[in-house]
Amino acid sequence: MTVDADGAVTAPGTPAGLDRPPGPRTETIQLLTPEGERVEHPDYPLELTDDEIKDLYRDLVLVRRIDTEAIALQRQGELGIWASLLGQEAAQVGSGRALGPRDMAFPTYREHGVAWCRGLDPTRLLELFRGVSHGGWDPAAHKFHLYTIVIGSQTLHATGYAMGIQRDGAVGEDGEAAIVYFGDGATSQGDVNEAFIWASVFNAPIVFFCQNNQWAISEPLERQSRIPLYKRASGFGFPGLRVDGNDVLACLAVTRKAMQAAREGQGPTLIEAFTYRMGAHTTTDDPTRYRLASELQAWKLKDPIERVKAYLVRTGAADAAFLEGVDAEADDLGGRVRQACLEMPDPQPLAIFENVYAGPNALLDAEREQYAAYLDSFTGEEAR
Amino acid sequence: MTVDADGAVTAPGTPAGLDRPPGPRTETIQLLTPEGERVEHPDYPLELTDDEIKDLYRDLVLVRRIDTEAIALQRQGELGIWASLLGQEAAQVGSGRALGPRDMAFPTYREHGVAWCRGLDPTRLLELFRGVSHGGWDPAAHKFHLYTIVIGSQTLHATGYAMGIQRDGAVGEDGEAAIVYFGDGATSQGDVNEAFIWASVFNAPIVFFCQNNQWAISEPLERQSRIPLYKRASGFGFPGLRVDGNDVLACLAVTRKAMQAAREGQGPTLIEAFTYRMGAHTTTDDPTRYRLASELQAWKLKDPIERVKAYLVRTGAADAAFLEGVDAEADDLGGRVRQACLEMPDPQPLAIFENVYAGPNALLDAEREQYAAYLDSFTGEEAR
Amino acid sequence: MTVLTLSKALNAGLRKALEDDPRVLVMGEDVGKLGGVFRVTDGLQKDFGEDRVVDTPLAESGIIGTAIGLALRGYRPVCEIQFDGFVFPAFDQIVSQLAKMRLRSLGQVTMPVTIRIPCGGGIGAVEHHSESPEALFAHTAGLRVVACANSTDAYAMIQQSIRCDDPVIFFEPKRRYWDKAEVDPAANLGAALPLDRARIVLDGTDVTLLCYGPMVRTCVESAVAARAEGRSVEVIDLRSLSPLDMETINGSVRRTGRCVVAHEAAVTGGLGAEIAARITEECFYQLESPVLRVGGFSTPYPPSRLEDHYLPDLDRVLDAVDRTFAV
Amino acid sequence: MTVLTLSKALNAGLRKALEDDPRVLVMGEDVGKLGGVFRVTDGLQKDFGEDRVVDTPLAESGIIGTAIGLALRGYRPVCEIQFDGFVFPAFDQIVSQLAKMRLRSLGQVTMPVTIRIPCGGGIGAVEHHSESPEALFAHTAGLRVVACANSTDAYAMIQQSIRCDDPVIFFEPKRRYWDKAEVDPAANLGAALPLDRARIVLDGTDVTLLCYGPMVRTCVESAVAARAEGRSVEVIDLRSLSPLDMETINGSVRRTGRCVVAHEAAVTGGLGAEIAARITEECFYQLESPVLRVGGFSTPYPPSRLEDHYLPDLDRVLDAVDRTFAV
Ligand SMILES: Cc1ncc(C[n+]2csc(CCOP(=O)(O)OP(=O)(O)O)c2C)c(N)n1
Ligand SMILES: Cc1ncc(C[n+]2csc(CCOP(=O)(O)OP(=O)(O)O)c2C)c(N)n1
Ligand SMILES: [Mg+2]
Ligand SMILES: [Mg+2]
Repeated sequence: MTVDADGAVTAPGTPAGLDRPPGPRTETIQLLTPEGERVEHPDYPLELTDDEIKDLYRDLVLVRRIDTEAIALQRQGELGIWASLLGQEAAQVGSGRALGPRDMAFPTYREHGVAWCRGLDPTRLLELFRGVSHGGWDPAAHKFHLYTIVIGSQTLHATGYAMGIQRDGAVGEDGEAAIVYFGDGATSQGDVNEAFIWASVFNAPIVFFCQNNQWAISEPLERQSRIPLYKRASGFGFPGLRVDGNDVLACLAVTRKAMQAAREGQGPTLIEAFTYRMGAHTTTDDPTRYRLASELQAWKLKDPIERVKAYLVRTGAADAAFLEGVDAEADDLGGRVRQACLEMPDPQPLAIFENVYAGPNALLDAEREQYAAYLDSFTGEEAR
Repeated sequence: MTVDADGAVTAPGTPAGLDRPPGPRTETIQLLTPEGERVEHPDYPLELTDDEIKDLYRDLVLVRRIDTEAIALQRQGELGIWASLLGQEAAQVGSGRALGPRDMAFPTYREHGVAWCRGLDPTRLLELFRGVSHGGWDPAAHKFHLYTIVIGSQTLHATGYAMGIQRDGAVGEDGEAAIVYFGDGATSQGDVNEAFIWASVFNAPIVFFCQNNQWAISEPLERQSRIPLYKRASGFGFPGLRVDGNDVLACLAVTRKAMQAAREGQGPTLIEAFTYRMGAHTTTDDPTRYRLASELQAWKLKDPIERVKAYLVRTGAADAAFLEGVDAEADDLGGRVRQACLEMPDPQPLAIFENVYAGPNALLDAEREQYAAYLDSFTGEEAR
Repeated sequence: MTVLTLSKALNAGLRKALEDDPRVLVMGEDVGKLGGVFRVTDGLQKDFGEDRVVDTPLAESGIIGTAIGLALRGYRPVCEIQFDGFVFPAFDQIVSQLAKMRLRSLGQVTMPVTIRIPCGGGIGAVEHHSESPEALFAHTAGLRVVACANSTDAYAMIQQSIRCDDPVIFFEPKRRYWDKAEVDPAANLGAALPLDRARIVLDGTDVTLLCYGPMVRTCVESAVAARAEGRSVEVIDLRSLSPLDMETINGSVRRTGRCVVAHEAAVTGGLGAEIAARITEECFYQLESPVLRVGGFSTPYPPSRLEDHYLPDLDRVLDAVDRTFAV
Repeated sequence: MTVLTLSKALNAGLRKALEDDPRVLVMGEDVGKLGGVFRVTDGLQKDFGEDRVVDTPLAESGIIGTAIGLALRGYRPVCEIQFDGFVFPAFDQIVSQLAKMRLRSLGQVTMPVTIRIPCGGGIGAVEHHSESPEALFAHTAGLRVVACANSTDAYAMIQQSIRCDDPVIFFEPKRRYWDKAEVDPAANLGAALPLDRARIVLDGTDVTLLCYGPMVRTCVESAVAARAEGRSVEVIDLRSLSPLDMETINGSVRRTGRCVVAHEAAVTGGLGAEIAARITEECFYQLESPVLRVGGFSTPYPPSRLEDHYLPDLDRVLDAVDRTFAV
């Protein structure tokens, strides 16, 4: 089924201008309604067993639990800041579960759900937000790149990586692809548009996954585009589409198809996952300054988890025991995340000088020595 | 009439991908065929008197003559470099003559024809290429901004200027607009795409005039885009169109309409003038390294001047006396340009320190004094 | 006279500038309803409208590039870069366009663009939110670079920058946004210390301590501590980083014979290098010991749990001061 | 042994690197059929194919950004920036991504990206084609910055840079592209002077003259002229601009007691500041006079008819050398 977009942000219609017929209405791909009804889309058939849907539900709940715990940890001063994914679980789990083990994902700073799907221990995410490292995981280990904070930069990294896939001859039947995540605000950055150009010119195996959560901190979508974002791709000559970002099934189906197309050598796709940032931009943000509570209320009705739960309960696929089991697992996970955070050691002062260069660097080595001596000049052991 | 693009570069068709119907064939707006036949286009009616067409012819010839002379001057060592507009006269004169006195134009380094239409003395252009100044004219005097060499930067300046027009309340019936020139290569720069975003988001009164001369130095269009460039605009939500860039009438008509739309508050338009760089990129370039002579031959048949001449002669609008008169005027102009170049004084050494800051700058003032004393330490007068 | 935080003083200065001159615009990401992430532009859009306090797309090159265009049209844009680490996408527009436009036009074009950059560390932030890129701009001819260190200066300097016909890179000391000092909104701007002058904030006779922005408070505290140990430290707030006020600097160093420069940026290639080199050239025979530099290490800014080690604190400044005597 | 121009030596070095390691890529604007505007990549695409010698879209941020991605996939990209003045659109990717990726990953990610930048003036070019931005990169931790000055070094250094696991900003002295010197393609790269070492190119006893890139030839000529006047000038080609080889530098200055640093970039905030400050810190009591700097003025690079005034020439270098004796 194809439904009209009914989010807070709609296409302002065709801008006044020359010789352009009014465009078609925005189409949003949906497979599971907010009420939990399964609907079909001719281009995105999706066959999932009940168990598979239950697994997705579990992912959604666990990922939200990680987020909730992290927010709490930040409030208690254990994290410096946290970027909540509240409301975006389906977009992240749906797309994340569409990836194969050899695909490579490039996140922003908010893709905790994708990290989860890639198998990265969620406690590793905390290092950055606690200020213990600037990331610190090995991108190759889980095929999940480091978080990137400078808006849009990672889109070029992902495109270059995809060009590497091509050079490795890893495009084709059993091919690999890259996926890069970015927000609605990011679409205004030069880098993101350059990535569109490079990907299309080189027909690189990449999926551009834009989570349009309708806000870039306090800036509404209208500050970034006057037409729906998925249409941006057409200007660069590759397909773009909009999916209900709160529908985990649709996100899964759409990303699967786009990734497979990329792997097979059909080049890039832009997916706009239309969703909503239900929380603050980060824990330091105060959204009441710039948006209405009613907007949030409206989006609560489209909650990505509730609709899967409704589906599972209505169809009888899940019973109370299952739901309780997931909740219990979530609590365990929350506890584990909390504990790992509290136990996380501070880095040693001299770690400042590590990992800046691959080889020795006379200047830096001298600085390290000097600073070590300086620290020793206080209490010796203690300061170091 | 709408003709199919038949240039060396064609749309590679719809890229393989998801859910996209094959697009329509590229349409190029044309009002005067290469054979000099006047054709009509329903959306671009153009009523010109014979005298007006003769004026355009004169512009084209004179502008080419400036270019020829400058190339010769460079060969003789009088200019450091020259960026030839050969082949692009119609795009520049057509669009340049569409501007009103209050419109503001932002050129690259190749818009000698636009400079001419804006009334800037062509000898002023030589300063930059001779190395006497970095530009040196007053942009406000002729509403023609300084040449910009860093590819694409000026598109943002023009967009900001257009936002200034809005803030001045100068949009409307008697409104003003900006036009910015850039090449096919420039469309790959982040800045140009950011300009598209800003212009569309703020609905700024601006026309983006892309001279697609099919080469960015040695890079063919395929390195910048896999679909026709005018389509880029659709991804940003404003109209884009392609015009025969070697057809001065069509360039005039489409630019007029787009400028008028911008002035009236209908926002930006992207015009792709499909043309060909008939010369080298600059006088230091050697195009035989990267393109075939046959391509150039094919484009010679579409020469922007010949077709106007053919039209004027066939219709009897111009006689031999007129044509000879224009040629004589061109020779005069060439001579004047040459003489001005040869007579152009070198700047004084201490000019290095001028015009860096608006007010006094203690550090720079001290440097100037020191250097003056240093120069004096040689022969006094002579060096300074 | 009223006591304001540095953030509020900037807000008051911007408000004054917007009131005084209809050509002044404020633009940047989140400067409108949100009032900026540090609330420096709080309330301005409400009072001056969306056309003068412009929420922009998320694109720094676009912010500076369009500001240049607005300046060409006669406006005086004040651009906010949300954090120091996000000025780099705009670097090309700043160094190749903004800084060079006047010369390119042989003085016929004026570029009164102010670029506000909250800078420096010490607020426990994540990567890219604690940078000190001033040396990059001070090496770029055509720009003026200033740094305010307190509310009093902030209020005057932001207005002076906006009135200045040259582009000004205006650094705001992030971790001092909440420090308070007196501001006199009634005072005549013409009476304020010129934008290109340094200020001696603490007189001293034994050693000159040069600093700017967030380090001024640290250095004053160090000087107070040193005084307790019998060492008289003269503290100078440079305020103008380009051009440097060498008259004030040299005057002090010639008196004291010793000098330390402190900044948060990496010492290697930092502004302290220029200052030290220049002082040495101009005061070599009055120097009792080499000018010493104290600042960040030659590493990227570390994760926040290590930033107290990276940032020069009272002890590290004092250590450097001591070393100028350790001959 | 064969005599090659600097441009051809780089070409030979790139060719060798492409042959030695299938993971090496060359990428940039016009590097393919055209062979680059300076012909440094001439013939490489023909021999190694379009996948390894990649003509890119016209977007410098894209060049560096995708090179980072290619490096993440295990490649060793060598990016060409067509001219010095066009590196700024890529500045963000270089300083915030390329330079910091290793630290961000706690050493688990390696960024063997080489960025070739033809730099400096003296070729009669228009604006933006004669810049010397090395100080900006030398102030950025995580990068290595080198400058070659002759064919011999060019051939070895480009290969060393490509083999280096750190990102290297590789400056090529534009106006020396056509200078010739001997290159030994058979020599073992391991025997070459390490990438981070300076080289004494002319021994001397009275004063140390530090330089790099295009200024090396000028400085050698100055030293020869000075010798005729009875002054013995030691000329050091720094080669590595970050890190600086302070061992070699200090060793020389301690012997001579005097020092001049010469570069094309503006003196204010230039690399000479760092060098002068560091030497002064480390050799203060051996210095007979202050380290002097000679270089560009604190102005944008001027139009080419004035560049002979802007660029330090033999006379200006000699003047600075003389001034170190004028006590
Ligand atoms: C280049 C750059 N400019 C500014 C910022 C500050 N900033 C952090 S997040 C953000 C908004 C991003 O919005 P969006 O792309 O929609 O992603 P979201 O946060 O909504 O997931 C901004 C402006 C930044 N990180 N990088
Ligand atoms: C940012 C930047 N990168 C590289 C260059 C070098 N360069 C000068 S012109 C040019 C090609 C421009 O192609 P296009 O935009 O098509 O304009 P054309 O020269 O064909 O008119 C290049 C790469 C530059 N001037 N600026
Ligand atoms: Mg968003
Ligand atoms: Mg072109």
